[in-house]
Amino acid sequence: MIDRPSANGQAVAHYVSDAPFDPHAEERREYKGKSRLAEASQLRLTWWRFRRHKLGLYSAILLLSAYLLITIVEFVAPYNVHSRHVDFIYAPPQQVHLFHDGAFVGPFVYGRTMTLDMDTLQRHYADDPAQVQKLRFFCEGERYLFWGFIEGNRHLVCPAEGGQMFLMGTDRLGRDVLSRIIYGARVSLTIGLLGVMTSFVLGVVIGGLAGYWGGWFDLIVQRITEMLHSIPSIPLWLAMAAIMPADWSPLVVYLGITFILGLLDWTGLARAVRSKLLALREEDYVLAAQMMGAGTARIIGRHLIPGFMSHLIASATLTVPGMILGETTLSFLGLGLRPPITSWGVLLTEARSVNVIALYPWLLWPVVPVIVIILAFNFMGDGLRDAADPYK
Amino acid sequence: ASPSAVSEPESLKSLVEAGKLPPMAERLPKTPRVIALTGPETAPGRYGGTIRRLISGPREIRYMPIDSYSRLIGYDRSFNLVPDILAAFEVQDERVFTFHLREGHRWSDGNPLTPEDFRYVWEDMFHDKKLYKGGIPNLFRIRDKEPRFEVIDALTVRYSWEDPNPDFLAELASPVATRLMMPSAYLKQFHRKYQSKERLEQLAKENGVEDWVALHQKMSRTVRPENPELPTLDAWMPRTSPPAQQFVFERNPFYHRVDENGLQLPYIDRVVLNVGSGDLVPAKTGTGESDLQTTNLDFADYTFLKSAEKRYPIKVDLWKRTQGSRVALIPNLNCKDLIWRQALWDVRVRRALSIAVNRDEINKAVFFGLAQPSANAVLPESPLFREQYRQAWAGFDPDEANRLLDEAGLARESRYGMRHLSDGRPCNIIIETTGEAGFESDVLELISDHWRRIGIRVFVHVSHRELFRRRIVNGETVMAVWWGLDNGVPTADMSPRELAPTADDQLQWPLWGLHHLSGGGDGRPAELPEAQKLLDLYHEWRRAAALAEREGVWHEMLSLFTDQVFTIGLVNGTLQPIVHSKRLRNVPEKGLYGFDPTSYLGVYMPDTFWYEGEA
Amino acid sequence: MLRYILWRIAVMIPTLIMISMLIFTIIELPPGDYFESYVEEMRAIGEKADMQEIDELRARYGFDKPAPLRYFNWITGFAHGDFGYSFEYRLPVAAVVGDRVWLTILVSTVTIALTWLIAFPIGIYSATHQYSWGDYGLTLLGLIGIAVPNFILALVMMYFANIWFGISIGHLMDPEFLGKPMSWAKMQSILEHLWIPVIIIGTAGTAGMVRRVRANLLDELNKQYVMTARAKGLHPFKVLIKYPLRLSLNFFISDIGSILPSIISGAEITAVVLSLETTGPMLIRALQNQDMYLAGSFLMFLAVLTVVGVLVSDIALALLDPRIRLQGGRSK
Amino acid sequence: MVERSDLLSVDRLGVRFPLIGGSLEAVRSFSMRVKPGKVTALVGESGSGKSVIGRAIMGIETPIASTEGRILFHDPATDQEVDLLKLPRDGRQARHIRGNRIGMIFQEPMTSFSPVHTIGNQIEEVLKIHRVLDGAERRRQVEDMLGLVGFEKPDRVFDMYPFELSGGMRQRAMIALALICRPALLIADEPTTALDVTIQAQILKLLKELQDKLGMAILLITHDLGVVASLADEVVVIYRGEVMEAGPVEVIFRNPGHAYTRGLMAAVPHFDMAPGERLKPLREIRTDAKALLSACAAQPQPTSPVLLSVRNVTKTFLPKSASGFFSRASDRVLAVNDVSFDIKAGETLGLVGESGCGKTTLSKILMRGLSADSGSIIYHGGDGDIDVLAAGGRALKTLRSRLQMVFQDPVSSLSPRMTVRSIVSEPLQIHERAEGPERMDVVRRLIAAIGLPESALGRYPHSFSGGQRQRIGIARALALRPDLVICDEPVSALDVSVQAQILNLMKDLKSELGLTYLFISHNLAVVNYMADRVAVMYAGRIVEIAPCEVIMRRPVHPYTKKLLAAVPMADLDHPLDFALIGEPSAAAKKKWARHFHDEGDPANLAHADLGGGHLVLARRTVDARELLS
Ligand SMILES: Nc1ncnc2c1ncn2[C@@H]1O[C@H](COP(=O)(O)OP(=O)(O)OP(=O)(O)O)[C@@H](O)[C@H]1O
Ligand SMILES: Nc1ncnc2c1ncn2[C@@H]1O[C@H](COP(=O)(O)OP(=O)(O)OP(=O)(O)O)[C@@H](O)[C@H]1O
Ligand SMILES: [Mg+2]
Ligand SMILES: [Mg+2]
Ligand code: NI
Repeated sequence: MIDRPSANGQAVAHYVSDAPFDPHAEERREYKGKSRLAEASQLRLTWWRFRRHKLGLYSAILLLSAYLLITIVEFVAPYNVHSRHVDFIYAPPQQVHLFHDGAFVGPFVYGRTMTLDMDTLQRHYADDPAQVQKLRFFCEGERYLFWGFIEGNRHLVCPAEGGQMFLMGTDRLGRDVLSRIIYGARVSLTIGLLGVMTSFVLGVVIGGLAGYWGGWFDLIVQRITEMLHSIPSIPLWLAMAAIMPADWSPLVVYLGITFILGLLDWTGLARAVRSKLLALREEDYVLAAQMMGAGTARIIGRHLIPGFMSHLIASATLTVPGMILGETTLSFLGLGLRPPITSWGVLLTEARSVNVIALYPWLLWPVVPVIVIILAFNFMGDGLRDAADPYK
Repeated sequence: ASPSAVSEPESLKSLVEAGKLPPMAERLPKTPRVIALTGPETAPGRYGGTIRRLISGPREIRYMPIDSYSRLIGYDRSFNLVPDILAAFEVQDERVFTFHLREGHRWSDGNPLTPEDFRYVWEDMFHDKKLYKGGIPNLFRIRDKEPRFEVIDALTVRYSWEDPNPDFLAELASPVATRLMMPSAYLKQFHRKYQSKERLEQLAKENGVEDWVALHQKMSRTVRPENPELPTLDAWMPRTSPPAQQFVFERNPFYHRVDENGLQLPYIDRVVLNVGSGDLVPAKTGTGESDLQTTNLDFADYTFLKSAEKRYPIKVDLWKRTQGSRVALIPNLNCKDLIWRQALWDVRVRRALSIAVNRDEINKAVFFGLAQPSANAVLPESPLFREQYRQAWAGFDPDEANRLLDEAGLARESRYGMRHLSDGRPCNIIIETTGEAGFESDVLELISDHWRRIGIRVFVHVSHRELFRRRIVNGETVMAVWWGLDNGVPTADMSPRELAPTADDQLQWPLWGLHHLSGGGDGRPAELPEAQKLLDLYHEWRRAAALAEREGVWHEMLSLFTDQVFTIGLVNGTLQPIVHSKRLRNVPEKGLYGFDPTSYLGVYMPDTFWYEGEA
Repeated sequence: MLRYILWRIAVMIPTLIMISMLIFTIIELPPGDYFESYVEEMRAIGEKADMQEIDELRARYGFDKPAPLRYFNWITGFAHGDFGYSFEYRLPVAAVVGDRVWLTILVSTVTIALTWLIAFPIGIYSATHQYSWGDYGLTLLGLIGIAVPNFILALVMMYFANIWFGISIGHLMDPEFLGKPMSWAKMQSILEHLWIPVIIIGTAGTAGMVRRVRANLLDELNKQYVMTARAKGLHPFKVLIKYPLRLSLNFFISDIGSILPSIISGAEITAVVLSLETTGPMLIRALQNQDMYLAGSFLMFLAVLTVVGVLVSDIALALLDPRIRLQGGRSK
Repeated sequence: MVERSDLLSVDRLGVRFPLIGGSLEAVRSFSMRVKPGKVTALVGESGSGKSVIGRAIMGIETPIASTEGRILFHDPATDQEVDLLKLPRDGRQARHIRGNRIGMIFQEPMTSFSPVHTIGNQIEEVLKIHRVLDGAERRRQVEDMLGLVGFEKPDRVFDMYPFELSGGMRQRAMIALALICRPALLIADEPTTALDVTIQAQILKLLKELQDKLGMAILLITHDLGVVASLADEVVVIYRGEVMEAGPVEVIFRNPGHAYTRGLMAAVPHFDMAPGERLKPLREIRTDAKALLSACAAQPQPTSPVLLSVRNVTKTFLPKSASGFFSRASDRVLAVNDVSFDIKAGETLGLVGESGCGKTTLSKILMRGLSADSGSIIYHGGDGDIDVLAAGGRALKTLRSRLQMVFQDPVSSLSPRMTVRSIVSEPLQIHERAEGPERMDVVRRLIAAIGLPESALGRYPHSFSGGQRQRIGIARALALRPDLVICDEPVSALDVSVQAQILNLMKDLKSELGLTYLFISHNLAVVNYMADRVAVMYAGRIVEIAPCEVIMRRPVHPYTKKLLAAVPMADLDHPLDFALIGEPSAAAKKKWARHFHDEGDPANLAHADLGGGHLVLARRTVDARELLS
C-alpha cells in the first residue's frame, strides 16, 4: 500500500509502514543456499563456482582425461611408437569410412596401393576400393611392453588383419603419426607440468619473499635474477650440452631438461610477483595479518598471492606451451630430446623443413594436440580465476 | 679464330676502352689453356650473367677456390693429371719435378706470374722462422729431408727430393692444394724483409692485427678468399671483404683458360654468394633463388626440388657422391674401455655387427632404394673397384652374426636376451653422432632395431662436432657414425692413406694414426697386426714406382681393409641433388660429387658454364 | 630517490663483474676452443688444417694461458673500450657487430611496438568484454600463435608468402640489396620483408601480453576506486585507462628489464630460421664456433642492458605506484 | 497546474544480488523522494540497504546486481525528468549527471580513492570532466574546496597520496570531491563517520551553507541521529530494504510511529547516562561472554596494574611528494609527538582527538604495525614484561596473541579474497587455538554475537555493508581473547542499535574476562559510555588525560572544551550552533589561552598534574590552579 510519499513538493505525510517489526528478522533471513554457504569452506566455495564455469569444467575434464590417457598410451595407440612400415613411407592420412557401395559396413579404411614416381621420387598412394579393411576394436594387435615391462597386445583399435590404418599418415620411416602423437603426449604433458611447477614454485616463493621482505633479501634476489636474466638461454644450453654426461639415459636427460627449463624460467615470474607484492604489502590487510601474528609464509600464501592469482594463472597457462615446445628450441642447438624419446616437440622438430610443408603437411598434426592442450589449460585457468574472484 | 677477332666480355669493354685494362690478347698467356667444349653434353658458350649461390655462413666462401679449381696441375674428368696453370711438367722417378710456366701468365692484378713467386713462397715464407714456426710444411719432408728448390729459367722451377714423393702431384691437384706460388709483388709489402718496420706496424694497426706475421697471414689467405686485394689465378676474384651477408666474385680478367673459339673463360661475369641459414637453402633453391646449388642440399630435398621444377626455371640433377660409404659405423679401436676394446679388436665382433645390419632396409627406407648397400670401399667408378670389396661382410645374416658373437664370447642367456660383455656388463653400445645429417638418426633407429636382434642395445649420444671428435680421440666412445672413405673413386696413383692408420682424424684408430703422423712421437703404434700390415702396405705403395705395382698394393690393402671390417660401411653411391638454372649450360647431368678427388664442381669446370638465352 | 639511484648504480658494478665471470665460465664451459672448431669445420669439407698456424694463433690469443688470466685480460680490455677480437671474422668485435645492430633494433622495436599496440587494446577489450565472442575469438587466435612453434610458423609463412606474394624466402631484404648501402629501394625491400618476422616473433608475445593484461585488469576492475571514478561521470574508457589499467601495469613494468636486451638480441632462433641479418644468428654462430670474444662481448653488452633495464623498471615501478618502497623492509 | 516535481523520487526500487545458490534481496519496493534544496535523511540499521540505494541512484551498482523500479531525477537546471535506472549504464547522459548534477560521498572514504593518484588529481578530474577551466583555475578551485572541508594546508594536501592521509582527512577529501561541482543533489553516505565532532560540525555547516546558497538537496544517509536532528528536513527510516516510516523530521523525532523507529531512538547513547547503565539495543543479543570465547585457552591474567606503558613515543612521516629527487626535511609530518601514557589492566582508555592528530598512527605503533622513531613501549603481561618495540620470536608471538586491533578502515583491513569464515578463523589458526569443528563453533558464535547471519560465513568482504564489515573486524579481533584490544573507531559505521549491541558485548567481555581496551572514537557519547579514562590528542600530542567523568564534566584544555561543545544531540531541542562551533580548528586555536600555546618550541609545553590522574599539556611555567580557574 506504499503510496509515493512524495506528494510532489507538498510536505510529506507521515508514513508509517504497517509491517510488524521483527528485530530478529536478519538472523533468520533465509535464502536459498544459506546453510550451504555457511558450511562450505573457501575451497569448496571455489569449487562450486568453478563448476558453474562450463568451459572451464570441460577443459579440466579434458585435461584430466589427457593425463589419464598418458598412463595407457600403449593400449590407446594403434601401433607402437617405433614400428616402421617401409612400404608405407610418407603415406597421407587415411579416411575412416562407414559405407561401402552404399551399404553400411562399420568403420573401415580402404587398402592402399603405392606407386613411386621415379622422376620426382615421390610416392603416390591411392585408395583401393576393392580392399575394405574393417577396423577392429579392443583387439589384439602389435605386441608392446606396457610401461616398459608388462607384455601385452590389446589395443583400443587396430587395423584389419594384414591391413593398415594410418589415420594421420606416416612419416619418413613409415611410422604411424597418430600413434607417435599419442606416445608423445606422455613426455610432453609431463614435461610441461613439471617445468611449470618448478618455475612457479621458485618464482612465487623467491619473488614473494623478495617482494614481502624487501630490503637486503630483495637486493640480493634482484641481483641474482639480473644475472640469470642477462644471460640468454642459448649460451646456457650450449654449455649444458657440453657438460651433460654422455651416458645419461634419455630419461634422465629429459628430466634434467625439464627441471632446468623450470629453473631458468622463474626469474621473470619472480620479478612480476615481487613488483606486485611490493605494492600489495602496503595494504592494511597485510598489516592486519602481521598483527595477528601470521608468519611470512601465511601472509604471502594466503593474503598476498591470491591478489595476484589472475596473473599467476595466466602466466602458468602461457608457460605450459613454452615448456611443451621449449625442447624444440633446444633441438635447434643439438640438445633436447631426441629419438627414441618421442614428444610433440620432437615430432615437430622432425617436421622442420619445407619438404614437409610442401609435400607432407600431415606431419604437422602434432601442432593440433598442442593447441588443444593449451586451450584447455587456458580455459581451465579462466575458470579457476573466476572461481577465485570474489566479485564474480 | 684469332684472339683479337674475338670480342671482349661485355663487362670489361669499358675498362679496356678506358685503357685501364689491356685488351684480351695481352691479358692472356701466350699459350692459354684451351678447353674443348665439343662433347656430347657440352658446347662453347658466350659471355655474361651472374650466378647466384647460397651459402650457410661466411665460412663457405671457401667453396669458391675449390669449385674454381685452377691448380698448377689438376685432374680431368677421368682423373688424369693434366697441367693447368702450368704449361707442362716433367717428373723424374717421382723425385724430381720440373714445372714450366705459361709465358705471359698474369695474376689477376696484371702482374706476371714468375718463378719469383715460387721463390718467395719457398724462401721468404716457408723458411721464415716467424711465418712458419715449425718449418716447412710436412708435405715437403720425405724422411725428414727437404727438397731442393731451383729456379731454372724465367719460366721454369724445379723441386727435387732424394727419395720418391709420389704424393706430390696429387697434393698439388687436391681441392685445397698447398700453394707453391703467391703473388709476391703484392705480398712483399707485408713482409719484414721488404718493408720497413714502421710501415709494417702501421699496416698491422690499420688492419686490426698485432704484428706483421698476423698481417701477412691475414693478407695472404687463399683458403677463404677474404682479401679482395690479394691477386689470384682463379676464375673469379673476390670483391667483398667480410663481414658481409653477400659475397661477390667477379671474373678474373687475366684468367688463363680460353674456349676453343678463343673466348676467355669464365663465361660468367659474376658469382654472388648469399649467406643464409642452411635450413633455408633447399627452400630458397626451390624458389629459384640459386642458379647453381650443390651444398646444403640433401637427398631428402630432391622430391621437393623436383616439384619446384614446374614452377621455377630450375633443373635438378642427381649426382653420385664419391664417399666410400655415405654412412658408416666406425668402431673406435682405441677406446678407453678395455673390455670393449678387446671386443672390438676381435674381428668376429666387427664382422658380426656388420652382417647384422639390414642394409637393404636402410637403403629402401632412407634412400629410396637408390643407393648401393656396400661395405666401406671404392665405388664402381673407380678402376680399383671389385665386387668382392663391396660385398665383404655386407650381407644380411643375423644368424651368422649371432654365431660369431657367441663364438667371440659375448654371451647371451636366451634367444631374445641381451648379450653381456666378458665382465658381465650388458652389451650397450653408445653410438656417438653429430646429429648434423637428418638421416643419421633414422639410420641409427633402424640399426638399433637390427642389433637388438643380436642382443645388443644401442644408445645414441649427440655431441657437437668438436666434442664428437675430441671424445673419440680421447677414447671415450665405443662407436661413432660418420662417413666412409673420403675418396671412393681413387686411381692407383692416388694415395691409399685412408686405408691405413696414417692420420689422427681417422675415427677407427685415431691414436694409431697420430703415431704415424707424429713420426712415432705421439699416440700408439698400431697394435693390431692387420692394421700394422695396412701401414706397411701403404709404405710399400709410396715406394712403388710403377703403376702396376701400386695397383697391386691398392688391391691388397682394399681386400684386407674390407675383410677386417675396420669400418662398417652401410650404403654408398648415394645421390646428391645438384640444382642449376635451366638456362645454365654445360652442367653435366650426371657427375660425381665429392671433395676428393673431384673438388666438388672443380673437375667439371664451372668457368665453362654459361647462360643460354637473354641474360 | 636520487640516493636510491646512485646506490643502485654503485651496486651495478659488482653485479656486472659477477655476470662477466658467469659469462666467461659459460663460454669456457664447452670443451675446446675456437681453433678446434675451426679445424673441424675445415675437416668437414675435407680440408686439412695447418696445425702450425693454429698453434700459433692459440699462443697469440693466450689460449695456452690459464683461464683466469684470459678473463682478466678480457675484462680489463673492456675498461678501455677494447671488446676483443673475433677469430671467425678476423676483425675487432665492434667492427663485426656493426650495422647488424641497426637492423636488429629495427625488427625488434617494430615488433615490440606492434605487440603493444595490438596487445593492449585487445587485452582491455577482452577484460571488459569477458566471455564475449570477441574475447573467445581473440583468445583462440592468440593461443594458436603461442602453440605453434615459431620455426614452423616461420617456415609456413615464408613458404606461402613466397607462393602467394612472391616474396623471397627469408632475409630482411631482397638478395640484391644485401651489403648495399641504404637506399630508398632497399628500405622498401626491407619493409616488404619485415612483416613476416614481425608477425612470427610478435604472435607469441602478443598473445601472452593480451592474456596478462586481461588477467591483471580483471583483478582491478571491481575495485572501489573504479566506482568512484565512474561516480565522477568519467567516460568509461578513460576510467579504464587512468585507473585500473595503470594499476594493472605493474607486471608489465616489472618486465622492462628484459625488454631492453631483447631489442638488441632479437629472437635468435626465429632469426636463424628466417636468416635475418640481425645479431641473433651471429651470436648463435659465435657461440657454436666458440668465437669467444665475440660471443662474450656481445653477451656482456646484453648484460649491461639488462642491468640498466632492471633499474629503469624499478624506478618506473616506484613512479607507477607511489606506495612502493623500494628500499624499505617489510614494515614501515 | 504546473507540477513542481521532486528533485528525486525513487519508486518501488528493488535491488537483488546473486549469491551462490540463491540471491539476496537488499532493497525491496522502496520508495522515497528528495525535495529540491531540502535534506532527506535515510536512517536505518546497518545492512538495511542504505548504501545500495545510494549507489543505485548513481547508477554505479555492480553489474551483477539486478534492479527494478524507477528512479526519477528532475534536474532543476534543465527542467527535464529522467529515469536514472533506464539510462544506458555509462552513456553520455548518465555521465553528465554523475558527479555534476548528483554528487556522492562514499561511505568508505578510505578505499574510495585510487592509491596511485594524488588527492588533488582525483578531485580536479571532476572539474576537468564537467567544467571548462584551465589548469591553474582548477587547482585554485580544488584548493579552495579543500580548505572549506577543513584542511589547513590545502596546497600540500593537493599533492598528497590518499594513503598518506588519516581516515578523517580522506573522508574530507571525498566530501570535497563530491561538492566540487556544486551538484543539485548530494548523496552523502555517512559523510562524517571518521570526523571528530569539531570538524564534523564544520562540515555540516558547510553543507548547510551550500544548501542555502545553491539550493543543493541532500540525501543524507547516516546512523548518527544527532546529525539527523541538526540537519534533516525529512526522514526516511529503512529496515531490511523496506521503508518503515517516513515523514518530516519533527514528526519522526517527537512522535515516532513505528516500533523500529522508537527502538532506534532509545538506543542512542547520551551523556547523562548513569554509570553502569546499559544501552538498549533493539535486540539484545545475550551472549555468554565466557562461553563465547571459552574455547580459547585461558591465559595467565596480567598481574601488574599497568598493562601497557608508553613512553615518549615519536613518529614522523616523509611525504611521498617530497621524497622525489630532492627531499627537504622541512616537509616532514610529525604525526606522533612525544606521547606517554599508561593503560591499566582491565580499564578502557578512551582516545579522542582531532582528525589527523595521530591516533591511528599511535595505535599502529602500539601494535608494531609501524615503527616508532623513538620511545619505548612495555607490555606487562601475565608472563613477564615484553618490550613491544624490540620483541622478536616467541615474545612477539605472545604479544601478537595478547594485543589485537580493530582497524579504522574495515574495507582494506579485510583480505578481499578470503571469506568471512577464513578471516575470522585465521587468528585461531595462526595461534593454533581450537581445532576443526570446535574452531568452527567459535567462529559461528562470534558471528552470531556481532549480529550477522550464519550465511555470511561463505561470503567475501566486499559484499557486505559498511557496518557489517566493521563488525567482522571486531569479531576477528576478539577471536583470540586478547588482553588488550585497540579499537580504532570500532563502531563508527554502526547504527545506534547495532552499536549498542556491540558496545554492550564489549562491555560484557571486559567485565567478565577482564579485557582491556584502548578505545579510539570521535563519538564522545560512546566514549563516555565505554571509557574509564580518556586521553585527548591534538596535533600529535596528548593534551589532556583524565578519568572519564572529569573530562566530560570539567575539561581544562580549550580543545577538549571545544570538542564537548560540538557534540550533536539526537534531540531537536539542542541543535548545533554552527556559527559557534563550525569554525576551523586553526582559527579556534588562536583563541586558546596563552599558556596552552607552545610558541614555536614544543619543549615549552609539559604535562601539568591537576591531581586525580588529570594531566593537561600546558606551559611549564603555569601551575595547576591557574589552569583550573
Ligand atoms: N555486492 C554485494 N553482493 C551481495 N550482497 C551485498 C552486496 N552489497 C551489499 N550487499 C548486501 O546488501 C545489504 C545492504 O547493504 P548496504 O551496504 O546497502 O547496507 P547499509 O544500509 O549501507 O549498511 P551500513 O550502515 O552498515 O553501511 C547488506 O545485507 C549487504 O550484505
Ligand atoms: N603513510 C603516511 N605517510 C605520510 N603521512 C602520514 C602517513 N600516515 C599518516 N600520515 C599523517 O600522519 C598524521 C596522523 O595520521 P593518523 O592516521 O594517525 O590520524 P588519526 O588521528 O587517526 O586521524 P583520523 O581521526 O582522521 O583517522 C596525518 O597528518 C597524516 O597525514
Ligand atoms: Mg552503508
Ligand atoms: Mg585514524
Ligand atoms: Ni644439367
